[in-house]
Amino acid sequence: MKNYKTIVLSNHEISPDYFRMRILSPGFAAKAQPGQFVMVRTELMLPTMLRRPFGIFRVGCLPAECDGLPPREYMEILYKVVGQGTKILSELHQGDRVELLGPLGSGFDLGTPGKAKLLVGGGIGLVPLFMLGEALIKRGEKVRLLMGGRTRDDILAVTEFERSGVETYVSTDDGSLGENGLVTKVLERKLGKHPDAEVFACGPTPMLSAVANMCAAHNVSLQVSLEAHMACGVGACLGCVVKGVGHSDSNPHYLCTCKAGPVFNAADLDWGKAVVAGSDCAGGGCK
Amino acid sequence: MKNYKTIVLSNHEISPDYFRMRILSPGFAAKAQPGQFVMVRTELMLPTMLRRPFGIFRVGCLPAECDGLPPREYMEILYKVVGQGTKILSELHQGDRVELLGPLGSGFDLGTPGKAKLLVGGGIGLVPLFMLGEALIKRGEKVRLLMGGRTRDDILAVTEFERSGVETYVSTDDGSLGENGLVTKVLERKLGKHPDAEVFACGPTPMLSAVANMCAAHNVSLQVSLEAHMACGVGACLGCVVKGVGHSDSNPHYLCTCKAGPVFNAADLDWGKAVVAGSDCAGGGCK
Amino acid sequence: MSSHKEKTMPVVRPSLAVEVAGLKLKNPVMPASGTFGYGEEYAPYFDLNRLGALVTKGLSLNPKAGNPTPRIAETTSGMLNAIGLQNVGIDAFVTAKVPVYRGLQTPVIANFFGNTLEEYGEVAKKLNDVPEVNAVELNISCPNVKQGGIVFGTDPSAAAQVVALVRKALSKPLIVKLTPNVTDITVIARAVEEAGADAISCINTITGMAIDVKTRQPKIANRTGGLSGPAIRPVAVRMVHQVVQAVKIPVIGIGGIMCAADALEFLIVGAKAVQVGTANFIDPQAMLTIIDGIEAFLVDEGLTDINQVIGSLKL
Amino acid sequence: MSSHKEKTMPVVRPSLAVEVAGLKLKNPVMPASGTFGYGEEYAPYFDLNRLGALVTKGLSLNPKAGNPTPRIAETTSGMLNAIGLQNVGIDAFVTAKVPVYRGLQTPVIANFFGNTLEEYGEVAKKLNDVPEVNAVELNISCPNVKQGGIVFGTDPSAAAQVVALVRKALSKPLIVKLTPNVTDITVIARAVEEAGADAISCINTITGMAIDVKTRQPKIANRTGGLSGPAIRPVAVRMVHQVVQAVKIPVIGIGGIMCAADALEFLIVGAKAVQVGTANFIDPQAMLTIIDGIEAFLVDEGLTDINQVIGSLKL
Ligand SMILES: Cc1cc2nc3c(=O)[nH]c(=O)nc-3n(C[C@H](O)[C@H](O)[C@H](O)COP(=O)(O)OP(=O)(O)OC[C@H]3O[C@@H](n4cnc5c(N)ncnc54)[C@H](O)[C@@H]3O)c2cc1C
Ligand SMILES: Cc1cc2nc3c(=O)[nH]c(=O)nc-3n(C[C@H](O)[C@H](O)[C@H](O)COP(=O)(O)OP(=O)(O)OC[C@H]3O[C@@H](n4cnc5c(N)ncnc54)[C@H](O)[C@@H]3O)c2cc1C
Ligand SMILES: Cc1cc2nc3c(=O)[nH]c(=O)nc-3n(C[C@H](O)[C@H](O)[C@H](O)COP(=O)(O)O)c2cc1C
Ligand SMILES: Cc1cc2nc3c(=O)[nH]c(=O)nc-3n(C[C@H](O)[C@H](O)[C@H](O)COP(=O)(O)O)c2cc1C
Ligand code: FES
Ligand code: FES
Repeated sequence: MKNYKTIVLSNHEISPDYFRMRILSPGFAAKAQPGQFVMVRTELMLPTMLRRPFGIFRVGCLPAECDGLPPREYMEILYKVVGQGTKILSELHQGDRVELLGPLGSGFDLGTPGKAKLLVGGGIGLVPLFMLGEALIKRGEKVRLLMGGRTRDDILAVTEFERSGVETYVSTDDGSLGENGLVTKVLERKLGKHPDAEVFACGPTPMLSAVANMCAAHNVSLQVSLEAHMACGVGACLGCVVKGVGHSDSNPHYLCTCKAGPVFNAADLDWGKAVVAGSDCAGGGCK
Repeated sequence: MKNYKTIVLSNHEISPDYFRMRILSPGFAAKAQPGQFVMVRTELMLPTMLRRPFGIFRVGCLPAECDGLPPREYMEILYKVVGQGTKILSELHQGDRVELLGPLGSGFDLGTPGKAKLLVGGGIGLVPLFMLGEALIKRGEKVRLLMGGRTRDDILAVTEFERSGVETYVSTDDGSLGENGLVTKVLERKLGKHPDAEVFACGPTPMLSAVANMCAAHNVSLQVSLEAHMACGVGACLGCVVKGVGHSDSNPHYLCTCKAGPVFNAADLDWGKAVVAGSDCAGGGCK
Repeated sequence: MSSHKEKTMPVVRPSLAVEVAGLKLKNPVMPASGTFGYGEEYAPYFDLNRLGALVTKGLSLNPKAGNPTPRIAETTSGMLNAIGLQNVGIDAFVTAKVPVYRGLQTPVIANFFGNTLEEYGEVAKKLNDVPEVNAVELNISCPNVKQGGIVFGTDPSAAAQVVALVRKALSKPLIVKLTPNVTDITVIARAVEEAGADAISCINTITGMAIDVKTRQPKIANRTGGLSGPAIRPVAVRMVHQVVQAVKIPVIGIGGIMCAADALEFLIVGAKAVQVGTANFIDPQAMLTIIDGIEAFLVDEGLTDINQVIGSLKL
Repeated sequence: MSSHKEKTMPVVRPSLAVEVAGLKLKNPVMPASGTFGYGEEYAPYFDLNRLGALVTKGLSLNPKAGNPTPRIAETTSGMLNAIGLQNVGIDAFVTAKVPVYRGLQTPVIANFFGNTLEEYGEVAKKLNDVPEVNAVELNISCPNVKQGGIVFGTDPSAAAQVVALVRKALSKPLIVKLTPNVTDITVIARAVEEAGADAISCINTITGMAIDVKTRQPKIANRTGGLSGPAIRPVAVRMVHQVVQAVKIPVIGIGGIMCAADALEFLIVGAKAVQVGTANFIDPQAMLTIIDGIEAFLVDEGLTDINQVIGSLKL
């Protein structure tokens, strides 16, 4: 982990309100584990001053032959514009200066070799699954991505998963792309076929709860990647805690999403209460 | 006066730390009087949220034949980077969005036709004098610009004044361009030659005080353009006042720089005390 | 999708009208005293009739010179001011400014203060006789003037005393404006309510200071000044929330409102109206944008009346 | 010009060393409690020995769970937090965290609080026995905990009582941290000075609130939280200035420091040292940049010692 004072290599809208930003980051790739995240801010000090957390989508290297410049290592984030901070990020251009803190947190455990791997992504939740898929494929695993979204615009980067060797199953709530229905419907079916599967999920809280219930019912292991409001990203502010299993008001057990997570074993979390409180905070704010 | 939500047409460094910004402003030229000013901010809300006041340097129109686009009316500011606000302005590019409030304030009175016109500019203080020179030349007057600066880098746009028909006399404190010495030395000489002259001055406070003393001694009329810290620019906040003649603590007489000024008859001001208090505020601040 | 939404939008526009202390306002947005001059300064930028009300610069018995300069300094997302309540005085106000209000279709609220208890009373009496002034806002909270509001606004009994005195001198709605520079604002709020205030407005500026590190001098001549702007909004929302819980009279929320969402925060915690201050300097049309934004919010949320938002806080 | 200047720069680097309540600090910059964990969290980003001192997260007698989530929300140039003083408790601190401090070349200041007077005393006694802890910072000011500091920090006699008690239990330097949520901070400052404080640090966060306009709920579960960050700096500078005038013991300035110039504002009004809080979140190396920036300022100004800047305010 390191604080990169670096620049944007590219920043494009890939679907309405979804952007993909490539950031110059020498030495980053070697350290980044699937499921880890970064904290990003613009160099310019803004009234929205806190860094924003984003999953690491992928890492790579722009080869010299592309444009004659020396090879450049980069990392990429995929993000949805939901509030002021992401709005401002979406307006950055190639060459604009950003600061990147990371890689942070603890990522996915690759699980038991040979067991079927089911990755479940809801909308922008697919982000941390790409590098996970790559790592599992590299280990020779059979990897399936069940990708859900409200509508076709929320289905991102599926061909990229396929190119890396992941089998993908798309579903949308409105049937505008792939199967009609919730991603959990697809998961239920797959769990039927692969009773020994290991599941890795990231997406909105209601989806994660449903997936957790389903995996518990099927008695399969589940790792989830969570979101929480963060200030520091390094375990110092204690702003990002989630309730661990056994948590109660009298005997509290909190875990830092930024350090113990963002990836948790579902079994370690207290799913009784909403794990992630009040995550709908995209509302309001000056334009 | 109007609030333009508009864009930057160009923004270049013309001398170390001095920038020239051209802003799209349809209909502005027809209303702008020599000596008036504008309040500028970036569209993005920044922690430096107040608008910054700048003199109107010149107005014009980019003709269609330049690039095939329709003709575009613009106004220009010339500014020195002294603090955070001007730093951020200096980093804007063509097409970046800015807001421009103006033209504001009351400008120069063109004086009595036929009397010799001496414009005295100190550094960035030359800004409001360009349109004044143009207007006087148009009326058939003989106009001389005495332009002073600390060093050659502080002498700006002199050839532009000459092209408009103004006779220019440059002096620098270190002799690196033009005459060696203060601009007031040149003024003293000119006042000797033109005892009926009318003087128009803009520059740092010590220069203005010296010019005011000199003009009083020679009994020639003087108009000065002042600076003050401003919040609103329209006479609403009362932040920008200067002491009028006859001001005393018991019988105060304050004038708004943004409304009664920025151009004042020197005779209306209280030169006993510093007219403009504490104008050295470029210090400090995060980078 | 959104164009489809627009087509099915109700033709009836939502109602923004609110009532504060007997004043009927067409919408809950008005300028904060001292940031909008006497109104005329902003008349070139929009039709003042669009405002819920107009609030004047603070008035005193005699003309007041205010503080030496510099009077303002910018801070991070805020500004300090120590204008020192410069104003033309109540008599010049009546002869020079009030005539402008005659054609106005929006209520005028005169903000005022005094250096002594008696002065407060005298200004109140004079304002009571001006028909163009529909209500008064009593400033017991300005931190800039040494002999001024500070004593009254930070002490519950002094606050009650001045409010009671003014109350007697007035037959118009009386809004009392509170200072945030206190340990417990609810104590002061209850004191002024009991003393006869018809409404409370809060907050005034928070006392602050900024230093020019090169010259080692305070950035404003008065040394300290009042902090305003978006920096103080969370403090203002908290205090308005507290005061709404503490009193029965209506509360007008003030502090750092820059956009419609900011205004809505105050309305949601229970303010019946809001005042916009520093934002006017940054965008002379800020209040129009806020009014339009509140209306758009109601439409988006499928609401028909702003009163459905006021006090809708879910705890 | 500037390159010429550099050539004639003195080879001797200016001294940044200060002394606060008997602690010798190599420079006046330290983290603010609760924003730097126990120190180890930021160790990967720089050598902690560069700091003037290290200040721990607030400690209590028993482990403390803190508040429900969300605990933080961003506001304009500031943030609200209601962590609720979650901490491992004094015993776990001693066994798990203190060993890390053994090799450290910089003094460790343990911040602590209690829910009752007795608890304050007990924690103080325990801290007195930990040799790795060079001084303590007594938090009587946290606005987040209902039974916590708020009572002590806003009432002069309660503040004096807890300080006197802790003073008795301790033979180490005692820094008392004040809350800004009071009408007159100098009253509290004098009370804690008389009760035996060796130094004062201020300010803690200002109580604030933010509302999610869509859900109509407070943005943090605890409803209100403490406002920190550059938004509050002018209030902090003002209060530090006031406290410096009011007491003879040294003052540590806290509140919204983001860069060297901000830190210098506090030093110029008379703070002997500063604490940096929220800035650590925005830039984990903020304190290094500030230390280097203060040194650069001294060089630029031709000064040789930071003590030439402390209290250099010109009025
Ligand atoms: C570990 C982690 C990984 C994430 N990965 C991605 C990703 O790959 N792509 C993506 O689009 N989004 C991701 N998010 C969510 C993303 O951080 C938020 O959408 C973003 O911070 C919103 O910022 P804003 O200023 O646009 O919204 P605003 O609502 O204006 O933000 C206000 C404050 O709330 C915080 N906040 C708001 N929503 C969230 C949220 N859902 N999670 C955490 N903090 C939030 C912001 O960080 C900010 O401090 C991730 C969050 C976490 C914790
Ligand atoms: C009527 C008028 C016309 C001006 N014309 C020009 C011009 O043509 N070119 C030019 O370069 N400058 C001009 N100035 C000065 C210019 O406004 C300041 O240099 C600029 O505001 C500094 O902003 P900053 O953020 O970089 O500096 P900072 O010092 O960081 O600014 C902090 C605050 O102080 C105010 N401030 C700082 N210096 C001044 C100053 N000298 N005058 C007024 N306010 C100040 C800023 O507006 C801001 O509110 C003019 C000022 C006035 C009042
Ligand atoms: C320049 C300026 C002048 C002010 N003058 C007055 C005044 O005369 N009377 C008063 O009651 N409040 C005065 N205030 C306080 C504002 O009315 C308002 O309470 C405060 O600025 C907070 O709101 P804001 O953050 O929206 O600016 C003034 C504020 C500013 C910035
Ligand atoms: C997340 C967070 C946690 C904090 N925890 C504590 C604490 O445990 N004890 C304490 O005395 N102050 C605590 N504070 C207050 C800070 O130490 C500091 O006084 C305040 O944040 C103002 O400084 P800043 O503006 O530089 O952040 C905390 C502040 C924040 C933001
Ligand atoms: S974000 Fe600060 S502890 Fe996790
Ligand atoms: S700048 Fe507001 S009155 Fe002049």
